[in-house]
Formats: sequence, structure tokens, C-alpha cells
Amino acid sequence: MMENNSSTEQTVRLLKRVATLSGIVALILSVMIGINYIQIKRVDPLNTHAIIILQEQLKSSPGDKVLQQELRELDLLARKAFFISRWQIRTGGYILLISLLIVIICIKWIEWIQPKIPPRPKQARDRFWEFRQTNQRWIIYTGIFLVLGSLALAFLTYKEIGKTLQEQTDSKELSGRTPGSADQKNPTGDRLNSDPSNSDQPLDELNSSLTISSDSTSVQQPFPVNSILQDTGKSNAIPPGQSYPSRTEILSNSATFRGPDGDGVVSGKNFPVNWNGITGENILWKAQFRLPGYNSPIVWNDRVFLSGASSTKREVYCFDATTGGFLWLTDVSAVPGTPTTVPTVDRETGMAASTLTTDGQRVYAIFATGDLVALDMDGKLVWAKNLGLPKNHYGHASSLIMYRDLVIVQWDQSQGASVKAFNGETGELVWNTPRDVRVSWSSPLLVNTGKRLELILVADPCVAAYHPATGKELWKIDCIFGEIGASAAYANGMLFATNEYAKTVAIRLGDTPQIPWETTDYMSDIPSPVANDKYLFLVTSYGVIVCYDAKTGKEYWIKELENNTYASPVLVDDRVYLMDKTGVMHIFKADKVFTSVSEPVLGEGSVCTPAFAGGKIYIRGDQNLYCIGK
Amino acid sequence: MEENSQGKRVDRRVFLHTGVQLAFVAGLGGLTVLVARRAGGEGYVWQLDPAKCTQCGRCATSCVKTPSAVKCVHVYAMCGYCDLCGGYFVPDTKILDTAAEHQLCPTKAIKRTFIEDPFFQYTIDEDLCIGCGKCVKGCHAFGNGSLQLQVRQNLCDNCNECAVARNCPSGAYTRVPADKPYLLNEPGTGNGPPQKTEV
Amino acid sequence: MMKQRLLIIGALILLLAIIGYMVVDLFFTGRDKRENLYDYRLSELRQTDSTPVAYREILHFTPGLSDLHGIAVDDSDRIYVTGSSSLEIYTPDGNLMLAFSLPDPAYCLTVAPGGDLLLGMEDHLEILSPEGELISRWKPEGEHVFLTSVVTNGKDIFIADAGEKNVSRYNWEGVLLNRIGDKDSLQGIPGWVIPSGYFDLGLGRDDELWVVNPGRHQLEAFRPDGSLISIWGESSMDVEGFCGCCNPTHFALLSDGSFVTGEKGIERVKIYRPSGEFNCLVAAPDQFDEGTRGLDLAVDSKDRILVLDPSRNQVRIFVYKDENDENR
Amino acid sequence: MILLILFSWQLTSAFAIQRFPKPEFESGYITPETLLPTPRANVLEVMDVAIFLIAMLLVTWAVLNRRSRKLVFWISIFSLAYFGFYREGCVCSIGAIQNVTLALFSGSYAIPWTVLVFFMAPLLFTLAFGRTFCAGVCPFGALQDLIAWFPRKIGPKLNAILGIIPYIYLALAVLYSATETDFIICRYDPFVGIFRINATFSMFLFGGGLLLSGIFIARPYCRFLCPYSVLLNWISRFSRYHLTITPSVCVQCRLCEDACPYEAIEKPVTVKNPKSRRTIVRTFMLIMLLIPFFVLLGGWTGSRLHETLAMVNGKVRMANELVNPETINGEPESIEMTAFKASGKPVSTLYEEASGILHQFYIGGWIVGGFIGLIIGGFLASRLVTRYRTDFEPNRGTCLSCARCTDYCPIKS
Repeated sequence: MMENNSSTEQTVRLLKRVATLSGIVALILSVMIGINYIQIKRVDPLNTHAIIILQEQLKSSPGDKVLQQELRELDLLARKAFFISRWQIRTGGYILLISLLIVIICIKWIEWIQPKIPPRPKQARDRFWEFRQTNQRWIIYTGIFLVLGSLALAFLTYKEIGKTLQEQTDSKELSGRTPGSADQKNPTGDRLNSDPSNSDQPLDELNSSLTISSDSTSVQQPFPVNSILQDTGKSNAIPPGQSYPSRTEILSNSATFRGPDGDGVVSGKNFPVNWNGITGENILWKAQFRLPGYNSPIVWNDRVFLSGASSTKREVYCFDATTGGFLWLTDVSAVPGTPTTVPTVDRETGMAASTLTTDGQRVYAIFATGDLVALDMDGKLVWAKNLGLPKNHYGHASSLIMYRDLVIVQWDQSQGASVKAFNGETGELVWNTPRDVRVSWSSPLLVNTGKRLELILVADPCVAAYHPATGKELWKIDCIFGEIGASAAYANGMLFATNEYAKTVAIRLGDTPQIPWETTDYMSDIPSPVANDKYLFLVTSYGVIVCYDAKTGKEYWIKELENNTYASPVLVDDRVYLMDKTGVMHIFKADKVFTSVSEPVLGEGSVCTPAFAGGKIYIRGDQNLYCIGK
Repeated sequence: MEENSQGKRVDRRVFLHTGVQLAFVAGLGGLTVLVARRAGGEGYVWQLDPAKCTQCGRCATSCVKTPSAVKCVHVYAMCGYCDLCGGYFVPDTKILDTAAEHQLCPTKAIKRTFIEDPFFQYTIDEDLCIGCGKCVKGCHAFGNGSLQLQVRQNLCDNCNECAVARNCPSGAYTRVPADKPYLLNEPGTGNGPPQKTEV
Repeated sequence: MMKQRLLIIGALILLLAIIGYMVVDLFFTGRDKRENLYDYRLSELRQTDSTPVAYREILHFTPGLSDLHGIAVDDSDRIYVTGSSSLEIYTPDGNLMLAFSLPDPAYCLTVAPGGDLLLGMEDHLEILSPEGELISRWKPEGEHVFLTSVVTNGKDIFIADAGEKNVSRYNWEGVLLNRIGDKDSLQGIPGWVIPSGYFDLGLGRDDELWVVNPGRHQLEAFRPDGSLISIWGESSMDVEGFCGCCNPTHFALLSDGSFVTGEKGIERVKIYRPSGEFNCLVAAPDQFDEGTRGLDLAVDSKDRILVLDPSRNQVRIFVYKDENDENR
Repeated sequence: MILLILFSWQLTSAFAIQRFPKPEFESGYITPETLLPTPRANVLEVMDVAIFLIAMLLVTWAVLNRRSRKLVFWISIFSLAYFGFYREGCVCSIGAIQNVTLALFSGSYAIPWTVLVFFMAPLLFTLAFGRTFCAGVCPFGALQDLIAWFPRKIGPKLNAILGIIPYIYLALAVLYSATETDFIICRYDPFVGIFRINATFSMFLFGGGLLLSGIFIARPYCRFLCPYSVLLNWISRFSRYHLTITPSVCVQCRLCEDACPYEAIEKPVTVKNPKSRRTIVRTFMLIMLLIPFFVLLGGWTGSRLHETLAMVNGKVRMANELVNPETINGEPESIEMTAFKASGKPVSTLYEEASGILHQFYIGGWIVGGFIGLIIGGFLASRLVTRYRTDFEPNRGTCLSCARCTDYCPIKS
């Protein structure tokens, strides 16, 4: 009996040892397999760097026998390595399984020959109801926790994608119904007689009406005047591909008032800091245009666009960005529905205060008459429409901005204000969101909060954000009032709005935007502020520059200029460019202390915000358009 | 009295029990009938439609099997037997030989054999093929599309939900009836002008 | 006891970690961010930045047809396009003049010097008057006839048949006069290698017949009697040669005897000098959608190059760049 | 023996007719045929079903009639070998939930009848005999049972809380298969990788981790994850002939008290509730009133969450990426997006499909949320109902009929 017992014990000890040993083997194996797995994932033998380099070398020196030999050997090696490591994983897996099986068998065996004696029952201490009570409490806590947790989750993650999608579907259907392009879907016999040069049917009426006006204003200058009926056959057909430009394209150009996003921040580098319009230093070219306007130039690749207007005529100009050569001029005076009475506008606003915008395929312009036009890159009219005479006592001044293929119009009037988006290709109204605001002269900007894109508009009484694709209002804060001319500034999650006699206010964006600080020390009625991560630069129309701490609103410095400033400051490469009314550009560091970099002169007055693109600065002076570069 | 009520309670419990049991039987039976009306005897297997395939390479990495059960299948009847084969050679090959540096396949699973001027036969060694679809892309772009990815049904475990199907970006995977387990593009449906198929 | 506790807690944490992994993987991991390990970067091949594109697109228009198959130009530069089951005629500016439906899709067409239309409809040829009335129709011999190209000099009709893999000369009555280009090692004729449904013909300045041998990536010239004049062309992915397994798919001849060629695989339209030497690009791969095939070509009297783009469903017209710059 | 039966290969020639004839080879070369090996033969599936049913019968007999843990153990080893390692875990009653749901909701999917049997048979068996399927037929259970070396108790609180997870898992699995989105049970199947000795790394890691925790917490998948266990649990409560610990009369020896590694033995409750009957009734009424509140709250939460839930669906995710491009924030274009663009499918179709799916998820969100609310409410209520019992009894819902307790019971007949 004793002996039997001890032999059982010996067997058990042996089994335990075997089990431990196999367990260790299994552990080591699984670690090894894991490492092998990661290695295969990390360094794919079939895509080895060395082989790729050799292949490149061989490409540049074809027929190199040594290189070929080397490559072939390495390739063979790599493939061998690939199949071997695969074999290793597989075999390793089997061995792992076998060793685990041994562990299991050993343990079961031990159980079999040395059955566990059921534990001696402890004295029952029947506290069932106490246990139950605590149990209940725990269950309730868990329930509450689960409910709260899921509620929080529900609120945090709700995005209303469904609605957006539905809207998208609806708007897609709409645009699908109208003949979007000039493609001849159902050619019929009667097209035989139609004008050969004109393939854009919807524009037929427009063309005839426009001809009259271009006749009456016959060509005075050696400019190639596009009066739509001329020269259409030669239009440079842009192959339809992407319907809107990429982010890099947008950033490398300047398609909007105050930089790519309309926030006064420009991303390029190496812009000149010295020039002289009188001596011609660093002035690459200088060009004239016919009609006045206070809009800023926009730049797309090799083209610069401007508009100008008199009380009766409205024109869009295009210049060659490299030479300054005049490329075309299009008279867009005769838009159907344009008011016969001239709107009364303030002298300092004019008829063409709104800056143009472009998506690289078409350029869009809006005038104080409420005429919205789209021209292709060769100046040919694509579509035009009148939005109604703006109820605006100084004249419409909000600039246009593009979101993808949508032209967005801030249409703030004294009655029936709204924000609208038109399809750039067809001119069709894609969305229209009414706004409960008074008339304003500020311009929209697009900000990327990191989570989404928001279209920001400022007008008495609120700063409001919209979903740019659908026009849905995202949030609004009533925090500003008066006749607002300055657009907002944005940097690093902070939005800044200002108006004279109201206040300067900072808004921290988020799911519920908040106002961390506001001030009434300095405010602006015309120039828009500009901000970076740390500072807010505010310029008043009477020529004071103030630098605030963007986070706290602490005032760092004040600089008083001698002249008035109407143009908005632009932040470029850690420098702020600010044009005063006399044409002196004040360039200073975007820093905690005021450090002037330089003060180049243009030689004529300017009230327009300069455009920055491709290392060159484009300035619209009172008479001339300047291109400044090294 | 006490005993009686106890007995009644037990009776009630038994009655309830049986009732619920019957309800379960009815429910399960109903479900079976509902589902069985649509039941098909044959069963399904997973297959990808080469017409939708974009050769993203995930068949090689997503399949639960290593190497993947998806292989390149050569439809010889479609093949042009080209000398300059887009599925065999790397794009910038000048010399058309079987040297390692000229082969597109990462595992060299395609064998090239000379038939007669100017024709070559290409054979897939399915033991080496990892289903990456590189040759398929080449053949599709430059050739007739005779190289196509297919789930090899003898290798496929026929998972209830195919892991490659879940990862397929172009939705090319579907359940197909087990008696028609392949979805190869037939000759004439690949490249070339659209045409009627002879039946 | 403590150890036991730890074990349970450890096991529990492991369990919760696994459940957490499931939740995160299901809801909070977006798409698979791994790039394609085995990517065959065709897009890199499509970049031909070093070679200048000597032509520019001046116009494109969309015919009212789907499945575009063929394009041709007549003496007065009218443009003929065939598609699904009709034929449309356009002015040189792309305005529709005439459209009529066809009983079958025409995969190839040509306009005879007199204005008659020759349409290759899969297995038979139809000759139509300029007004679209059927003059005659006949069927070449063979079981697998698939006509891919037809040309005529007014006297003979040459037909390329990708199904039967032959080129034949017929008279206007549909009588087979002779075969051209069948393998003949004595004459040095290599024979046709037609891996897919592309097989194009063209007539040169001296009425010699040019035929693409797509499997061999070359163009071959024959006299009407079938004797070989010359061969040129080489296979290469580079811009100088023809890529893929069956290229060029289509070609046309310019007035100076240069060749305009269209390729699939790497979509491009190029010009070769009459000697077969590469000259320039008309359209680079990036001007086409990836996967475009069947770029049929035509050249009008002003040497404008008309490209049929079935992927975009367009007729695209290219002119030499200098010409346009002068106008500016 | 059975393992030796291999796939039958049937090699068929692919195509007889071709549009463009082959090159005419002068050398007499004959074009090889494309070989298309067929899938596993149908007859073998019938065999699977037969073996499945036999195993069920056997294990039921072993549990209820023989009351032998040893027998159950050997049957489970067989099941592990056959259904696990040979059939690679894909004769799966757990996963069949999804096939049944898909067959109910999808017009195009016809469920193979074998799958229907695999789904229904265990449920019917459970209704009659309790969860004998879990004891010895399910390969997942068998595998975990085998490595439950040092089972420790985690206490009734944790047991109850973790016990909610399978309900959520089941609800989501049904939701995702009903919307034809995904088969999440298969996606997070922990053990097929081990059965196949061939799977993706994360699958291995997942299964390995579960097994590792399974050494100390017996059968973690069965108790805290398995969605099928929810159905079995419900049905088993009303089973006709359930396993009892003792075959005749309990002698109150208390030997079985710690026998169950799954904490499924209910201890005797002899002491009366110290609270007054009125308090108990009042609390009970309160809870009963709370249940509808829980259902509504859960449903509402679920409906709010429906977009997050729907993001698992590829189409919805793609549509979201297109509508809200800022969500991908400058990352390079995904392979999905490239494939979508290459497909030439119009965006509007995608949007329509996606918004349809979203609507399904909205309804599904209400149902799933309401269900989970009901479960939580039900848990709270069930805590208040106490059956007085004098003997040790298996909890019919959670008892896996593994017959361990009968081994400990000194009374054998």
C-alpha cells in the first residue's frame, strides 16, 4: 500500500515535470512564432529594400553582369527566406500544439491517478440576504453606469450622417435632372442649323443679349475682348476629370480673398520683403485695367483675375501671371435679370468690392448689382444669374469662396439674408440657408477644426458656422453687432471676430463653442484681423496695429501707423504684411514684440488686400496691378 | 391547508413550465418553417468575380489561410501566348528571358515555356502562388485578362464569413452555389471590343 | 491566497482586454490602412513627364451614342462615329449633321472616296450610300469572322479579320481577290499574331496597305498583291516602342506619311515618322482614364488628329501646338 | 478512419467555345485545360450532420443516464477532434445564428439545410435535456474545458455583470447580419485559428489570450461571450429533463458545493428574507415599472448610436468619407476609395444605399437598445425573486451539464 502510494507519487512528480517542461517549450515556441510573424510583417522578404535598390541600379546600367548575378542570388535568397519562415511558423505551430497536448495529457493523467478529494465543506455561514443586498446595489450601480455610459457615447458620436447623405442624394438628383454639361445627349436634326461655334445650348439667349452690350462698348484698347460670340471655337477644352481642385492646388494658389481659406493666412514661403514701385525694384510687372473696383486679385497657376465695374458696366480681367500680359477681358454687363436701376452704393464700396474666386476650371465673380457670373479660364461665359438687387445701403461687398465644386455666396441683406451655394459647373442652386441677421460686408471663411470643415460667417448679431456641403447651421453665438465689415480670423481652434463700437471677441471652437475672452479696447470696422497659434493681430481702419495673446486676450503691443489702413493684414511665413492706404506695406514679425521687417512703397495708394502665390505678391493699387517678386 | 397551497403552487409551476416549453417548440418550429422555406440544399462557397477585382493585393494578406486559398488561375483559352507578357515581365524589360530580375511575380510562381515562334505558354505553380494579383493586374492592363484570381475551392476552408470578402475593397466576393463554384471570365468577355457571345 | 487573487485578476483583465479589443476593432478602427504590399504601380508607368506632348486638345464633343467603336473622316472632314447601334455624322466642329440607326453594331468603318460608307459589322460588311441607304452587304468566309478594320482605295476593299486572323483584298462585289500577310518565311512575312480583338489597317500615300501586327508590336506594309514592302516597330514599355501584348490597337496616317498610333495598357497616342522612328506624343497617358482601350484614330485633311475615347464617351480633337500658338 | 476521407477532386474542363481562336500552333501544341477543383462534396456534409446528431445523443445519454463525467469527457475529446480540428470549427451552431438571421432578412440568401440543422438541433435538445450540447459537442466548449486547469471563482456579482455581454453580442450579431453588414461572431471567432493551426496573427493572439485566461476562469467564452449561450440559457430554464446533482435524495453532504467550475450551482436558501413582504412587493413593483423605462431608454440610446453602429458597414463608411472628407484628415486615399472610383459606380447610388442602410440601423438601433434595456431591467428584477430551496441545485440556465457535480455526489443511484 505504502509502496503503491509512493510509486503513484513518483509518477505524479514525473508527470508534473513533463508538463512543466512541455509548458515551457510551448511558451518559448509561441514567443518565437510571434516574433517570426512580426518579422514577416515588418520585413517582407519579397519586398526587400536591397532588392529594390539593386533593381533600380540595374535599370540605370542595364547589362551589368555582376549586378545581375548579385540580384539573382539575392532574389533566390529572399524567396527561400520567405518560404522557410512560412515553414517555420507552420511547423512551429504543430510542435506547439503537440507540446500543449502533452501538458494536457499530463495534467489529466495526474487528475486520473490522483483524484482531487472534494474540499471539506466549510461551516455554512448563511449570510445569503446580506450578500443579495450588496449584490443588488452593485447591479444597480452597474445599470446606472451602463446607462450613463451609453448616453454619453450616444451624444458624443451622433453625427447626422444620414441626413447629410439624404440631402446629398437629393441634390445629386436635382443636378442630374438638368442638362449639366454641354454634352449632346439627344442630338436631333434641328441642331443642323445651330451655330457651329456654340455648343452651349443654355446660353443661347444669354449670348444674344450680351452681344448688344459688347457692341455698344466697342473695343478701345488692343485687348482681346471676349464678347462671348467671338473666339469660342478655339476654347481650350479642359478634359473633365476631377470637378474640383485638390488641397495642394488650393494651397499653392490664391483663389480667395485673404488667402486659400479666406482667413488671411498664406502657407507659402520666400515672398519678397523689399520692393519699390517708384524705382521698379523687385517689380516684375505692372498692368493696367479698365474699370475700378476694390476687389483683390486672385491667382490660379499662371493667371491673375480681377473685376472692375462702373455704374453701367461690369468686367472681369485676366492677366498672365508671369508676364503681366493681358489675356482677356469679358464684359458681363448684360446678365439676364440684372436691375435696370443702378444700385446706390457708397463711394468707398463701389460696384465691384467682392473678390472673385476660382476652382481652376472656372472663375466666379459677383457685383453690387447682384450679378453672379461664371467664366471659363478663357473668359468664355459659362453661366450667369442675377440674385436680385441686394438690399444693402453701402453696396454688396462680401467675397466669394469655393468649397469643392460649390461657389458660396454670403448674401446678407437688410431683409431676407441667406447664405447660398451654387454648383460651379452648372450654376444651379445647391443649397440655400436663410440667416436671421442684418446686412453685413464681411466675407466667409472655411476653417478646418480638425474634426470637420466649417463655413464661418460674421454678421450682426452673431458668428455662425455652416456645413459647407449642405448649408446646415452647425452653431451660432450672438456676440457681435453693428455694421460689420471685418471677416473673422482663425488659428488653432480659435476664431476671432471684431466690429467697431461693438467688441473684439474670441471663440474657442468645439462641439459647443465658447468665448474665452473679449475686449472693447480696439476694434475694426474695415480691415479683418489675422491670427496664428499664439497671437491675434488686429488692425483698425485708422491705422493702429494691436497684438493680443490669442488664448487670453492679453495685449502685447500697440503700434500706431501714420496712415489709415483699409486692406486686411496677411500672415505669411511668420510675418504680417499690412498695406496702408498710401501704398506703404508694413511688414513686421508675428511676434510678442513689434519688430518691423521693412516698409516698401508701392508708389500709389491701395485699399486692396494683396494676394500671395508662388513666391510672388500681387497688389491691386488704385490704378495698376503689380506683381512683386525676386 | 399549507400543504395544499404548496401543492397548488407546484402544479401551477409545472403548468407554466409546460406552457413555456410548448411556446418554445412552437417558436422554434415556426422559425424553422420560415427559414426552411428559403433553404437551399446545395450550400454556398465563396468566390470572387474577376470582373470586379481591382487587384489590391488583399487576397494575399487577408485570407485566414497562409498561403491564401486565392490563387491566380490561367484561363488558357483566353491567353494570347504572348512573347512580351504583361503578367510575367516587369514593365521595363528589354530582354525577354526568364532571369529573376525580369519576373514580375514575387514568388516566381509563373513558369514560361517556349512553344513555337512567337508563342510562349505560361503556367501557374499554385504551390508557390500567394494570390497577390500582381500578374493579374499586368495581364489585365496589357493583355487579354487570361490570368484571373479565383478562390481555389480545394484549398478554401469555406468559412462562414470569408475574411477576404470582408476586406475586399471592391465587393468582388459573393457566395456562389457550390455546384458552380467558379466565376472565371470567359473568353471574349475580357479585353477587346464588346461582342456577342456564341452559345 | 494573495497569489490566487492575483491570478484571477490577471485572467479577468486579460478577458476584459480581449473584449475591449473586440469593441475597439469593431467600432473605432476605421479602414484597413495598410497599403498594397504587392502593388503593381501602373500609375507610375503612366507618367511620361520627360517626353514633350507636341499636340493640344482643342475640342471634344460627346456623341449621342454609347459603346463607341469606330471613327472615320471623309474628304470634307466630316466626322463619322459608330457606337452601340447607330452611326452619327458631325461637322468638323462637332455639331451633329445626321444620325441613323444600324441593324447591328459596326465595329469599324471607312468612307470611300466617293462618299460611300463601308461598315464592318462583326461578321459581315455593309456598304451604305452617303444618305445611309444599303447598297450591298456580304459576308467574308469563315467560322469566327470578326471584322476589326476596313479600308478602301476606291478600287479594292481591304478587310482585317481578327477572328479568322487574316487580311483580305476584296472587290466591291465581295469577291475575294487575295489574302495578304499570311506567314511566308520565303518572303520574310512573319504572319499574324492576334491575341485580342484589335487588328487595324491603313492606306499609305502610295496606296500601300499598312497593317498592324499587334502580337508582334509592328506595322507591316504590303502591296495590294500581297508582297511585303517593309516592317517596323519594336516592343517596349518606353515611349519609343509599343507596350503590352497587343499594341498598337489602332493607327492612322498623317498627310506626310507619319503614323499616329493608339495604345492600350499604357494609354497614349504617339506619332512615328514614315521611317518608323518615334517622333512625339499626341496625348500622354494622364490625359486618359486608366483602363481606356480602343482608342480609334482618324486624321482629317488639316492633319487634325481625332481620337475616339470610349471611356469618356468622347471624340477628342488634337492639333499640333505651334499652329495654335501662331493664332494667339 | 473518417479523417482519412479526403476531398473528392473533380476536374472539369472550363470552356468549349471561344471567341478568338487560339493561335494555330504548327508544332501540334495542345492547349492545356484550366483545372477547376470542386469544393468539398455534399455527401460529407450529410455525414457531418449525422455525426453531430449522434454525438448529441451520446452525450445526452452520458449525462442524464450514465451520469458519468468520464464519458462526457471522452465524447468531448472526440467532438474537439472531429468538429474542431478535422472540420476546422466551421460546423458551428454559434455562427449559424447569423446564417439564420440573414436567411430571414435577405431575399437572396438561401440557407443550406445543414446549417439549419446545426442551429436547431442543439436548441431542441436543450429544450428536452438541458445544455448537453455545451457539455460535449461544441468544440469550443471542449477546448476550453480541457484547459480549465485551475478554475477559480469570480463571485456572483462579476458573474452577473459579465453575463450581460453575451446578450449585447447576440443583439449586435443579429443586427449586423440582418443588415448584411458583417458576421461578427465569425469575425471574432477565437478558436478557429487554433483548430486550423493557420490563421491571421491577431486571431491567434485572440484565441491564445482567451485560452490563457481560461486556465483560471473556466470557459470564459461560453460564459461571458458566446451569443448562442443566450438562446441555450433561455431554453434550458424550461428544459423537460435537466441534469440533477443527485439522482435521488440530497443528503446535504455539501460535497458538491465547490464542484462546479462555472459557478452554476445554487446553494440552498432556507432563511427567510429579513425584509417585510410589503417592502419586497413594493421594490418588485418599482422594478417592474422601471423595466419599460429601461427599454425606452435603451432604445433611445440605441437609436442615437445607430450611426456609430452603422460605421461598421463598408458602404456607410465610404459614403461618410465622401461626405465628410475631414474625417480622414489628409490621409492618403484608401484602397477602398480607389476601388470605388475605379468601379465607376455613381456616388449618388452609394449615397442612396448608405442612407437606406442607415435607416435600417436606426430601426435596428431602437430594437437592439430596447433589448439590452430589457435585459438589464430583467436582471435587476430577477435579483429580487428568490426561490427557497433546501438542496443544492444546478442553475438550469447557466449549467453546462458537464456532469462534474455528479462525480462528487456520493449517491450514485
